Amino acid sequence: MKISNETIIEMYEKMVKIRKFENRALNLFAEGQFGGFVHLYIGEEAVATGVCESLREDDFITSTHRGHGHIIAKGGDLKYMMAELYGKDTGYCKGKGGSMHIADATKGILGANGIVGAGHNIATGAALGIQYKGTDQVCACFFGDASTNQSTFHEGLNLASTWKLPVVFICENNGYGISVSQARHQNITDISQRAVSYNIPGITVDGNDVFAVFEAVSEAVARARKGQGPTLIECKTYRWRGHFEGDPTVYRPEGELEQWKKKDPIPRLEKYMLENQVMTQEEMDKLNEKIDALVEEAVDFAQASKFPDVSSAVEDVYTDIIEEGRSR
Amino acid sequence: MKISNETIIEMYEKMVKIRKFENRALNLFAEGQFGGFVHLYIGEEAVATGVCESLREDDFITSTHRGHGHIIAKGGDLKYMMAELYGKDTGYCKGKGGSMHIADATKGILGANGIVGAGHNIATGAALGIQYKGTDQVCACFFGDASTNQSTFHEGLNLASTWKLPVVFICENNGYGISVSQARHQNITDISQRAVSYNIPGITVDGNDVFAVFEAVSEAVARARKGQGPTLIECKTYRWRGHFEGDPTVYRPEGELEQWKKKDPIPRLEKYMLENQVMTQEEMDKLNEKIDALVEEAVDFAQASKFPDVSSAVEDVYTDIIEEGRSR
Amino acid sequence: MRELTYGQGIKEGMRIKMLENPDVFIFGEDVGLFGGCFGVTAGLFEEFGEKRVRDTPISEGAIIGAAVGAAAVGLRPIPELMFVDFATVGMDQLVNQAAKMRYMFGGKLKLPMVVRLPSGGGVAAAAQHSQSLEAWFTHVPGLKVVYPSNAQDAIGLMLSAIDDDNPVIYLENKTLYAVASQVEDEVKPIPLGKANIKREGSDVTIITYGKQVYDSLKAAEMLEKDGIDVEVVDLRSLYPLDTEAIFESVKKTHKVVIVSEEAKRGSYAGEVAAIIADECFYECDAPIKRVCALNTPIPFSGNLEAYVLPNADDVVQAVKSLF
Amino acid sequence: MRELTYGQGIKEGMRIKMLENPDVFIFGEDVGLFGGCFGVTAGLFEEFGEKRVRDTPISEGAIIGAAVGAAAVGLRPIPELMFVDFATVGMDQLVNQAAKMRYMFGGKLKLPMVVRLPSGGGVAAAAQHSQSLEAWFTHVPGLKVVYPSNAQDAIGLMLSAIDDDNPVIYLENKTLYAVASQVEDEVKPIPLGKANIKREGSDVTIITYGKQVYDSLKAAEMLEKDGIDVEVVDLRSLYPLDTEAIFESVKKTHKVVIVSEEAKRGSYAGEVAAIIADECFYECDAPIKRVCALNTPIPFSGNLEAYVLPNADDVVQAVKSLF
Ligand SMILES: Cc1ncc(C[n+]2csc(CCOP(=O)(O)OP(=O)(O)O)c2C)c(N)n1
Ligand SMILES: Cc1ncc(C[n+]2csc(CCOP(=O)(O)OP(=O)(O)O)c2C)c(N)n1
Ligand SMILES: [Mg+2]
Ligand SMILES: [Mg+2]
Repeated sequence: MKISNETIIEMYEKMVKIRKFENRALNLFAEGQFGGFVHLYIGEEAVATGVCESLREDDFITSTHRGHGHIIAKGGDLKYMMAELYGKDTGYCKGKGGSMHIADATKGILGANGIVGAGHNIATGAALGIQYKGTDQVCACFFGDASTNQSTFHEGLNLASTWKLPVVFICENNGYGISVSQARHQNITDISQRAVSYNIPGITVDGNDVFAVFEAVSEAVARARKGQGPTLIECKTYRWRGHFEGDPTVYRPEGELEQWKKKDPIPRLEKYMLENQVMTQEEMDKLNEKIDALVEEAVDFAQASKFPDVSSAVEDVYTDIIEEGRSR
Repeated sequence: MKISNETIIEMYEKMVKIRKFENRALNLFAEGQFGGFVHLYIGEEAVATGVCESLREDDFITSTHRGHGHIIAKGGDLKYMMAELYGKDTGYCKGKGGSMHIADATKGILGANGIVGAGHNIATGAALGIQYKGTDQVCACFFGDASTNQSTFHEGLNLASTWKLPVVFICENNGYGISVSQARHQNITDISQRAVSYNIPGITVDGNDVFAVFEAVSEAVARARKGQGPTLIECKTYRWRGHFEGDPTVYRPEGELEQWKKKDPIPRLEKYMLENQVMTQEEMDKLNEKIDALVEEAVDFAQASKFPDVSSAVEDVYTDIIEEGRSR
Repeated sequence: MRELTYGQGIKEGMRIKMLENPDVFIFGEDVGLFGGCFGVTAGLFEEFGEKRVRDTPISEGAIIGAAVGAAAVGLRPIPELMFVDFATVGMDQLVNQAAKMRYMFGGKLKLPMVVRLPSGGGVAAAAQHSQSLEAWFTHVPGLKVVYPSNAQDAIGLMLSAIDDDNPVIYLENKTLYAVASQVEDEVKPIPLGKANIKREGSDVTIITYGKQVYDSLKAAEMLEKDGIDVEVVDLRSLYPLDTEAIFESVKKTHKVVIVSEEAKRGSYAGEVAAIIADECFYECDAPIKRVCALNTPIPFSGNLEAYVLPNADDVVQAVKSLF
Repeated sequence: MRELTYGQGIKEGMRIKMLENPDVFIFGEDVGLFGGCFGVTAGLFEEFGEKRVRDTPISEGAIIGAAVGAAAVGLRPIPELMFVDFATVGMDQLVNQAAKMRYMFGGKLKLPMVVRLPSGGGVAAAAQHSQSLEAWFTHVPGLKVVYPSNAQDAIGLMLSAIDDDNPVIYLENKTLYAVASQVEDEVKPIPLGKANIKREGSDVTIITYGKQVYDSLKAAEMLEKDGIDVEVVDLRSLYPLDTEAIFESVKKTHKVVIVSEEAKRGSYAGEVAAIIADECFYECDAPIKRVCALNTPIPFSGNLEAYVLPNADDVVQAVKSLF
């Protein structure tokens, strides 16, 4: 598959954006600038990027608790994301959602989700909606290795395969569900094998190779658009940080993280771009600076924004009913 | 595998017992002798029989809404079963359960169940209990083809395979979940394929061939007893009656039932027994009469029994609390 | 006027909206050719085809979850579960997704969906097929909950529920499906949150809904003979709740009995009692009574089930205890 | 006496029984080496080994369902879900299996299991990790429900819960895990169904449990300055419920405020109010008040969450409204 330079640069930009956003969030959280559960995507950038680059703007995604990367790759705005981490009024969810619930319907982002596995059925439902309306959109569904043991994985893939729905299931196999390694949470090594249960294509790719992800997903997306049904794609990768910020990661074998850091998807792509004259070092540096500025702009925006007025707490439960507040 | 004549005769007896019990229940229900949801096992007798014949008395089973056959095959007493269908005080559940909830802990029968798929996790839990206690018992889990789309199928098989629990999963593939044919409820033909998702043995057998069932399950039971974990066994069969008594079965293609009636597991076994001198026709006739008498005895017992006193309605919710009754 | 059964009413409500709006569609277990476990969708498959009346595999989580996804991308699904008891399997999708998504996302999404859930006992279906679980749903911010008692309300509430941009739990009592009643030729939508005074009276207010409307009306007739003049309020909509109608009635009668088929402990009937005990306390001159099912699972045997479920006699007794 | 945190109390209760009875064991997500999401099981894995403190895959249905199966064959499992919010995923196993099996089977089986469910908000965990769902569990015949507020009760209730032959829902408030309190050297089992009078008073009764015990005691102190003498009842056990203790207190004070962290609509607090409004009506001389969370999902942002959850000021205001 020939991938255009434009596409490669776009992917590079997304990956760096994710990395820098996450690194900044990490520091801000450590400084106590905001609280809550924050699950970072560092190390896994090639997955979200390769997937979302295969999608159109009018396609949908469902995300997870570890959603920042997916949202950035699908076109989410760093400002509104950062403001949401801060719980500010200007955030994507007006401060009601926080890190685990960022959504942007205008970009087809059906939301991060705090329930492990919730996306499997929601993505399937979105794909049902697409099929019903007869458009050629698709929905990509992100989920972790450990979520493939959840009830919803089976429910969603079964329904999607039975009805040949346009959904692409993306398993981000980072080897762990919190502290439990894959070998201890399931009896298989390649999760793509589970495609057999639904008689759909299942494929395992190197999740740190953005080209491999992009190619596999592009093919699956093409199948889905043509009405040929879902695909299960497993991307093997690794999370560099703890499960959430604050996790002491006692469960990691010594040296494991270091091994994976050597497979960092970003320098790997940089090397390719330099070798193949996709970008010069100078251009890359410039792009990095631009992204640094974007991230700082996001932080400034978030910090300058106001916390939501408490009166807003009783809004948005329904489209038409505003609940009673504390004043009563 | 050499199967002794004694075993063959025992299996024949069980199959006939199930058939005659079910046919009698069918008539009694049609007469309006009792109500509720009654799901009959006619046509599928070889499955329950082949499975339970592979088990010891101290092994466990979980059953389904279509449980009569499983319970008879595991040694349930027709009298208490029939009394339960009538909702009588002498029934297995003192009239509280009815057809869908018959259980007999003394025989390892962990209960019929009205929730499709409930057995997958309960059987897995029983197997966890067995492994924990370190005995060499096993648990057999019965379930239908359509239940393999339920969340619990995946949860149960995943846990059982991960922990190598002594459970044998028995899929009774009768081609339908109520009115929905297998081709319309899942994208696969052989459900045994789903074993791949858990890296356990999966095998499909002719569910109308009691020997085939017995052999496959015996092997799986032996594996389980040795600590080698679960097996998924799919038994292809067919239910002769509607999903429940009263179902007009509009969804059946013409001729389908007739085709399957030709594969009736009972005459098939009779033919084998005669050809191989396991039993003479006379002996078989005698056995059939004996079973007729047993079934009639069960009906008499049920009819002669009393309905439970209403005061018992508030008992058995807890081991120690009796709830308030209507008198309050 | 014409006569329709409750089941036909539910169907008519769906059918009207399906004819009107191509985004409305039905799916669930055996809703197609089979016509639904209780026959409610019978004929719709033939009329609208498989695209709009679709059989699903047995996975309640997928049914509700797919409805959430489809609603999120702009459709108006009507998922059906066969029995409310099976909501336990799709509870996450209902409670953590459907009910909360709009709020979590800062109001930037709407989720129009109507979840049909056949409820209640009385058909010898035993503990796992006979529950009344309205108390769970009414406890969940983000859900609306309706429970019609007759064909006309079934239609009117269905029309409003389908038009609503929020998830609506539409509870149906399975013993009422075959019960016929008079229906206007052209039924108008009944706004969610409007109770219906089924019988005016001055001595005591019975607040109820669903099947217990009939038991309560029967009890009212029996009590009339004893000179007790009973007002019967059919809530129809459990959330939003028509507290205005309730308070008005209590202000008139000063005595309340709440009747529902739920297990009494933790019942929705208790919520109604609690609201009155707070906001209408000084209007009450007698204990606020609840008549509910006993605190047991529903037993199979007919006489046990009849004993556990509330009936008109129980209502009569409760009312009399206030005089 | 010694000082223990609430989390340590929960652990001590489990540890005592694990030492005493080899049939008691723990499983759940990350309960092993990781020590549990809130650190409650920390050290137990090292002490008892993987057989008795077992990490599970992420499938709440399998966790509860396996507990049911294991209990049915004679063990005494303690399954843990990370957050009560995830009970939605194992709801069928809890409600249709664990709670009903004994009854459906005519009393011929017992199911001893303790399901640990961390509850409540206040940690900026947003809508899907902050709920209080006791109203659901207390509505289900066949379940017992406890909710300790301090280390000593945590131990005592755990000892009784593990010894109980029925499924017990053991709710824990996650903001209390690190709160230390005095504990007797040897803690005795606390029978399920016994409330605890945390503060005696004569003017008004506050009925509460869990975290709101602290808010209520704080409110009582504030009210003392206004000359209102508050009695605070910590229910500890939500089912069975100590109605005797409640009625006795109401007979003394004639005024009641019920405080809980649940969404107000359909709350367990409402059930308590309903019981009083029926069985103790004539003893009340003022509206029965509830102080609960607002009827919204729990929002993320700190100030919104604080506004939605009830606090001592809200309790003070509710109490004052009665005078
Ligand atoms: C239903 C449910 N169960 C448990 C959790 C707690 N939890 C949050 S993330 C997580 C691990 C998820 O692992 P995986 O799916 O592999 O995704 P990863 O975190 O590795 O990206 C767990 C157990 C949850 N949020 N929802
Ligand atoms: C959770 C749940 N969903 C739906 C039902 C309704 N129901 C009862 S049996 C059945 C079909 C089951 O099909 P299968 O598993 O193939 O078993 P079979 O009846 O064919 O033996 C359905 C949908 C149920 N009892 N429980
Ligand atoms: Mg993972
Ligand atoms: Mg079947």
